[in-house]
Amino acid sequence: MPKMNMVQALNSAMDVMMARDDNVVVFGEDVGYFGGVFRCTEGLQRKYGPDRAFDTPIAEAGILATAVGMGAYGLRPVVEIQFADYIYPATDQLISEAARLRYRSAGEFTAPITVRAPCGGGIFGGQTHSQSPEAIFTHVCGLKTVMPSNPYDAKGLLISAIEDDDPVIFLEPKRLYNGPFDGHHDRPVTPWTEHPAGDVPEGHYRVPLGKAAVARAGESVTVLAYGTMVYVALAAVAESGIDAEVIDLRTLLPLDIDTIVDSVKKTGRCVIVHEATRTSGFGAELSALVQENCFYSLELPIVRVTGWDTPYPHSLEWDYFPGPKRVADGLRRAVDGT
Amino acid sequence: MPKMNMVQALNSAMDVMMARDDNVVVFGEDVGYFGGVFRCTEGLQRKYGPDRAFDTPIAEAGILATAVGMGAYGLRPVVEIQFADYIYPATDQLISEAARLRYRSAGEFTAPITVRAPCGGGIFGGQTHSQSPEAIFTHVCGLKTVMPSNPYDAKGLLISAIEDDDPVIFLEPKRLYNGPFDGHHDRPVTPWTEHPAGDVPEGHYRVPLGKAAVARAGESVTVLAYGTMVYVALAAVAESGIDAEVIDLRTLLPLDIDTIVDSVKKTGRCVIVHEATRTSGFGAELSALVQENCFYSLELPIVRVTGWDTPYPHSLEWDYFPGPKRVADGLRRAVDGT
Amino acid sequence: MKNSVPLRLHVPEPPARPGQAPDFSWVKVPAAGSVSRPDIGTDPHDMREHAYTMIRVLDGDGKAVGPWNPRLDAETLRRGLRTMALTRAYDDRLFRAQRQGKTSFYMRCTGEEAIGVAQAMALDNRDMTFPTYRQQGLLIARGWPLVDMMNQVFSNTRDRLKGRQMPVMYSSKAAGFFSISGNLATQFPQAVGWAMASAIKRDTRIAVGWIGEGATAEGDFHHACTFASVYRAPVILNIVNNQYAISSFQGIAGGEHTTFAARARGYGLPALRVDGNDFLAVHAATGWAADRARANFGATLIELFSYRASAHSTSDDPSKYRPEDEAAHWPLGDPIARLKAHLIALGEWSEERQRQMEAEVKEEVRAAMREAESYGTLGTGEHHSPATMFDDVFKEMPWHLRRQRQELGF
Amino acid sequence: MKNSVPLRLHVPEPPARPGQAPDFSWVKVPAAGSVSRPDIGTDPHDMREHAYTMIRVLDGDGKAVGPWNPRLDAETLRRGLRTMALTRAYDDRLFRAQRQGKTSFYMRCTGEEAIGVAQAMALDNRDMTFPTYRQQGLLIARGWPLVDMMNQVFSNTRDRLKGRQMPVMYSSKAAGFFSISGNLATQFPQAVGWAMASAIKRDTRIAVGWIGEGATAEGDFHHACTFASVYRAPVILNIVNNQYAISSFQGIAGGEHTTFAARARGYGLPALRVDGNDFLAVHAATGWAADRARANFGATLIELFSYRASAHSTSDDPSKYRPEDEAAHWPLGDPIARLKAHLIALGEWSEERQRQMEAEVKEEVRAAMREAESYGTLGTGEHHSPATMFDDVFKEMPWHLRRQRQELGF
Ligand SMILES: Cc1ncc(C[n+]2csc(CCOP(=O)(O)OP(=O)(O)O)c2C)c(N)n1
Ligand SMILES: Cc1ncc(C[n+]2csc(CCOP(=O)(O)OP(=O)(O)O)c2C)c(N)n1
Ligand SMILES: [Mg+2]
Ligand SMILES: [Mg+2]
Repeated sequence: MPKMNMVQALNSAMDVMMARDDNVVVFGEDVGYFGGVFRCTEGLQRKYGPDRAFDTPIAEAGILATAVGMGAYGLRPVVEIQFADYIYPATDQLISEAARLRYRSAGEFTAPITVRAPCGGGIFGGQTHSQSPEAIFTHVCGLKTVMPSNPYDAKGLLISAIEDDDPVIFLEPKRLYNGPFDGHHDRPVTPWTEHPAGDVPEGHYRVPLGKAAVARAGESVTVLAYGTMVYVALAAVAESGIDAEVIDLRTLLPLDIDTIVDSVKKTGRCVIVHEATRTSGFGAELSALVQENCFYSLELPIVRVTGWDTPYPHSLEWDYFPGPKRVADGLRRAVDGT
Repeated sequence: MPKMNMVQALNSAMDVMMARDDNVVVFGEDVGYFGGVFRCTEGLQRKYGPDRAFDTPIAEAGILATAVGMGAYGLRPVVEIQFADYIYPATDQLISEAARLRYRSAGEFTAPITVRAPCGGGIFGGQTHSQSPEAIFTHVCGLKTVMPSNPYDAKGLLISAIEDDDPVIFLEPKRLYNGPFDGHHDRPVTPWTEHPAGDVPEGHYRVPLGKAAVARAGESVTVLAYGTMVYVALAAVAESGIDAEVIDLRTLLPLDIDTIVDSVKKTGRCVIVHEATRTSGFGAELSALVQENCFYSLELPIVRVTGWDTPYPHSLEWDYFPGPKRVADGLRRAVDGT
Repeated sequence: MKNSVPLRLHVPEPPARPGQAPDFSWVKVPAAGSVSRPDIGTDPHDMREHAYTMIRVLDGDGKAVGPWNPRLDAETLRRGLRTMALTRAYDDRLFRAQRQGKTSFYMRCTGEEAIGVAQAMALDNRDMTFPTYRQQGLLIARGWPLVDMMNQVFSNTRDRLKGRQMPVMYSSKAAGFFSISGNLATQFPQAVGWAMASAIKRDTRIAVGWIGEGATAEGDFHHACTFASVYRAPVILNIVNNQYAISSFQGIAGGEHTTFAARARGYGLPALRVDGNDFLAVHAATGWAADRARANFGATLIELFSYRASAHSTSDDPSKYRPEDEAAHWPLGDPIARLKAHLIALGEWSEERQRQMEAEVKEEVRAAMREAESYGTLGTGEHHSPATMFDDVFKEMPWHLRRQRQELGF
Repeated sequence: MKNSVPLRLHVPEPPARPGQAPDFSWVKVPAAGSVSRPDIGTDPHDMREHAYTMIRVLDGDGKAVGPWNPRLDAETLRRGLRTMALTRAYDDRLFRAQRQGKTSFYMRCTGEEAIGVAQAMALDNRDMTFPTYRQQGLLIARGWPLVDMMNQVFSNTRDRLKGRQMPVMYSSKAAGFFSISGNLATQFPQAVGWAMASAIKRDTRIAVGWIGEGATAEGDFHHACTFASVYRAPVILNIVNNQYAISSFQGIAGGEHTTFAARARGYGLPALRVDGNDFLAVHAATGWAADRARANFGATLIELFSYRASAHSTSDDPSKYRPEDEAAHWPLGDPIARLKAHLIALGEWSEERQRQMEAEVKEEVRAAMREAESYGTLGTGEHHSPATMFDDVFKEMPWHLRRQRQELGF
């Protein structure tokens, strides 16, 4: 089985889908000849021609709007927003158009669009190259939101997203492009080539949307995480010696509620981890759902470990990033209440 | 004391501030000569001249962007977004600019902007004249979010918002413009003139941001509500006979956590009500905060009564709207767990 | 500082407000037939003056003159006239229906009927349209059943949109009529995207978008023009300049210093500025742009110069911001009256036949109304089951929506 | 259907890719001095050709010719030359510093120095600027301390922005330099808002905004032009066309079918298209636009035609998308070399003095570098306390941020 990093896996997913379905088109800023600033679309223009993989003007709203029009025609646009921090200009086309089209036309018109965007910090990108805006999209009915944590899932989830007939926000933790970064920024990252999840089949396969994965089975506390935070949580578990069950949500909406509820009912404790700012982050919804569904099983308060409610600062990013130490503290608080 | 409905109270707040501070300017679509589609800015252009109260091109992003520039100059722009549903084109200027300016310039430049927008359903406005997008703004660090529930508060809060040196999203429940609508759409609404909160002083006064109000004291369950839902909750309390404490949050961010925690610790039960869609709505954050701060006092699960996770439908809006019956059911569930 | 006169903010003011005499002296009306008709392959730079003049075909005597005369046969002209009259009758009836409490809201296109109708007739029925709420004429011209349109306006049991959309937010894939959005301008770049898709698939169908002059201020307008220019998309981009955006006259949208057609100049796109109340001019300009797009010469921006003769909507009262009698002073007349005069001048029509035809269309509307009302109105409250509220958010309903539907009792 | 040739999508391609010979044959370069200089009050329509030509003052022999010659004295010219050289030396040193691991990121304006420097010199120091990340020349020309700029690039203990912003995202209210945003284009309509405020307050200061040709595709550009035109705002809107947006050539931004200056035509704004590597032309055009704004004639759109001689940023490798030696073939030369040749032609400068001056500016940068490094670099990790991370989110810190600061241990 070939070894791929996450960039190669994403590239392979688009390659496979463009080969299978000539309604799949890929476009965005610098994605054509150059292959994207993170190289995710490298080679696609050469292979499929400039009218199936092309550069766009710098107008995220224009990218989404034309994608909606193409979707109405019958294409399956896969667009790249260069950084998730730059998706805001497209908010109206996403919320008022892509997410609403099926509903307002009672199914006559749909928006089978996949919006790829690198998210998360850890590259000294400051406040405009580090954000994790997933919570906003999960509040918008009609949008699905996905965040993979490894190459195998990334390819399988992206294929499912492209085949999905509804708009999917596909957020790619850029710190995971090259390896399972666990928050220890002072240590080298093991490359995906040396990680089992770096084994990625060449061809077509799916990882279904709406299904979480248990990254680590455990008994004493449930950790709900996604993206980079999965590896930070695993590191925190190893370092704290707490027997936690770490759930990689993979899809935030629709959420795999059963996997979550079963685990929390078993452990009676819950820690929610995300990199995004805390207030009204997706952790709030997870916390609300857990207490609504597992109230009688909870032995201690649900703990949220998240990014602070500040912009992502450049020089202080490692004080902002919810690293293994902060997550380990959260685990302890969740387990013994201190 | 003069009687005012909410439109008159908001108009009075702007009038008072424009008279006191000639750095206050008011603009937006149709707000100049015409005085706004809901008449909130009526007479201001006549009184203060076209360069302090004027119509703008239809470009919400342009309205916010020019407001940011004016704020950097030293003005205090008060802009109107005709419907909260149309604020999305301005998302980037709000999130990436207005909310970030103080932080990224370490206080050199600020955005003392007030963004007024009517929100909420109940006027058969369909999905694009009914939305309550408050949750999105509460997730954005650097923004304050306010929603008044009566004329007295509306004026006092708007004055505080205009005087505030940070950007404030000021959401006006349009169903409350004329009276304390309680969700009984089949009954006439008592006008504000016959309601104590319709007594509004002519002059300058403040209702502080960040302070909730107890709309009704009670012992058996805490209801967290804001905007129209305050009156729906009061109706539900009256009709269910449950001795609930109804808290009108007034400001969502910064939140008055102490008032909430004190009440829930007293009642041991909590119902959260909002009109916005449920998933990742502000109710999720409220639920998470209550369980983090009141875990050991909670006797039963926190209940959320909200709009459904669908667009606001035109003909079915009263099936969408979380009315007194649904809130009363929520109260019962919160009190006896059934 | 070199020059220190105090700066001033210029806030555009319309020529006349309520109580003042209507003033359209600023409207320059070139003689019918005076504007040249360039070849469809013309370099936009070589036809730049077409952004500043006005293409007109019908002269004061009802004659069709000049190079833009589309030379339509009498039968086609009569169909155009009847369709415009039908559109107006439909509007007037539904406006009344709203006043009678049968629905929540309505918007008329009175005075702008030539736009939707002539353009639909100049296009191929398979071309895809991305209209605003004021192009009901498109649907009617394409023969879409009035009853189906009324069902939408009434949100009744037969409303294909299941009562979800506000009145007039029609959608008909079969008629090539894109779902109307309540959010202004969003459809304009979507039309460009549809056209790009058609080009990517080596299709022959083009896309056509409409936007109001007020909404051209939105970023979406800029994105539409930019993408249309960059990819030479086969699309027609129509700006309907009816002089008003609710209460704001066109100067607030940027009409004081140049024309809206001139926006095209900035993108290297060809522009046609057209008398929007001249059925023949609208038809001819649309045909020219369609031929240009089909021949892979790319997009055309058309400004349709017209006047919003009625209120913005049933929620609006224009007497609050413009002279009561302003409509009567509009220099470009009424599209129906002008086409009628032309047919009469041709000897192909008469006052008598006009009265007869107007009676027919009124009866057609009345009949449709009777049927639509039999399926219910918003007023009577017969509509789709609340259970349908949870459909179509996604293709498959996820667990959280199923649970919410149960909460509602379904 | 009438015409059924299959449609095609046009995707712009640059004249040359890596491995191919650079090709600038498409660049039309009018003779220096050949463009007229209209009165500042001229109706934009009467100077429309200025959007399509190119204002140039320095001819091939280093002579300043024509009506746009700003007739600057030798002292001013030498100051301009030195400031451009200082800007380049600053860029080169900090580019190296990033390579040495002293900071995370850097962006040079190599080849575009005339823009920031000449424009700053043509403006009043109290005019407010809204730059992009490529106008560091503005700050340097206004005499802002290099050390302070370096402190920001190093996010060190003396960084006034407390290490919050990525390198080069300067902010200096004292220098009339607006906080640079990582989000493209947002500052452009903000500049218009600042100008509107200045007009509302009957002030005399104008605003000046910059945007890259790539970013003109954002809606913000359209909003800036629309509001500037509608309210006749006292603002100068500069488009820096350096031919590239990261890997995308200007055709992807809409430069194939017309000039970027031509965007102004759509709004009825005056446009000046300028040789951006000609210090005198840039100075003169900026002065003209400033005088026009101060005299209440409103906004001017200026296209500064230049070339991004270096990589987009330290993260970029241009050899992946354009010919390695393309810069050497740029027809408009280098702004420093051209001004130097002019001064020498005037007998006001010499190769010897140039060498001397270049040594001086290098030393000035080296000295500033020593001092800045003494306050720490991102590499050495001396920076503001983590406690400061929670300041300035709001004017007063709300309870939830105080709690989070405690959680972090402060
Ligand atoms: C994004 C957005 N902003 C504001 C509105 C509110 N609104 C509805 S119609 C209208 C005026 C539109 O004028 P114009 O574009 O000229 O079209 P017309 O009504 O004249 O046909 C406004 C401001 C909206 N629907 N969408
Ligand atoms: C809204 C937004 N979208 C995308 C980006 C990523 N980005 C940074 S610079 C750049 C290219 C800008 O090109 P141009 O406007 O021509 O300016 P130049 O770099 O040439 O000076 C892009 C796409 C961004 N910073 N902001
Ligand atoms: Mg209009
Ligand atoms: Mg550029």
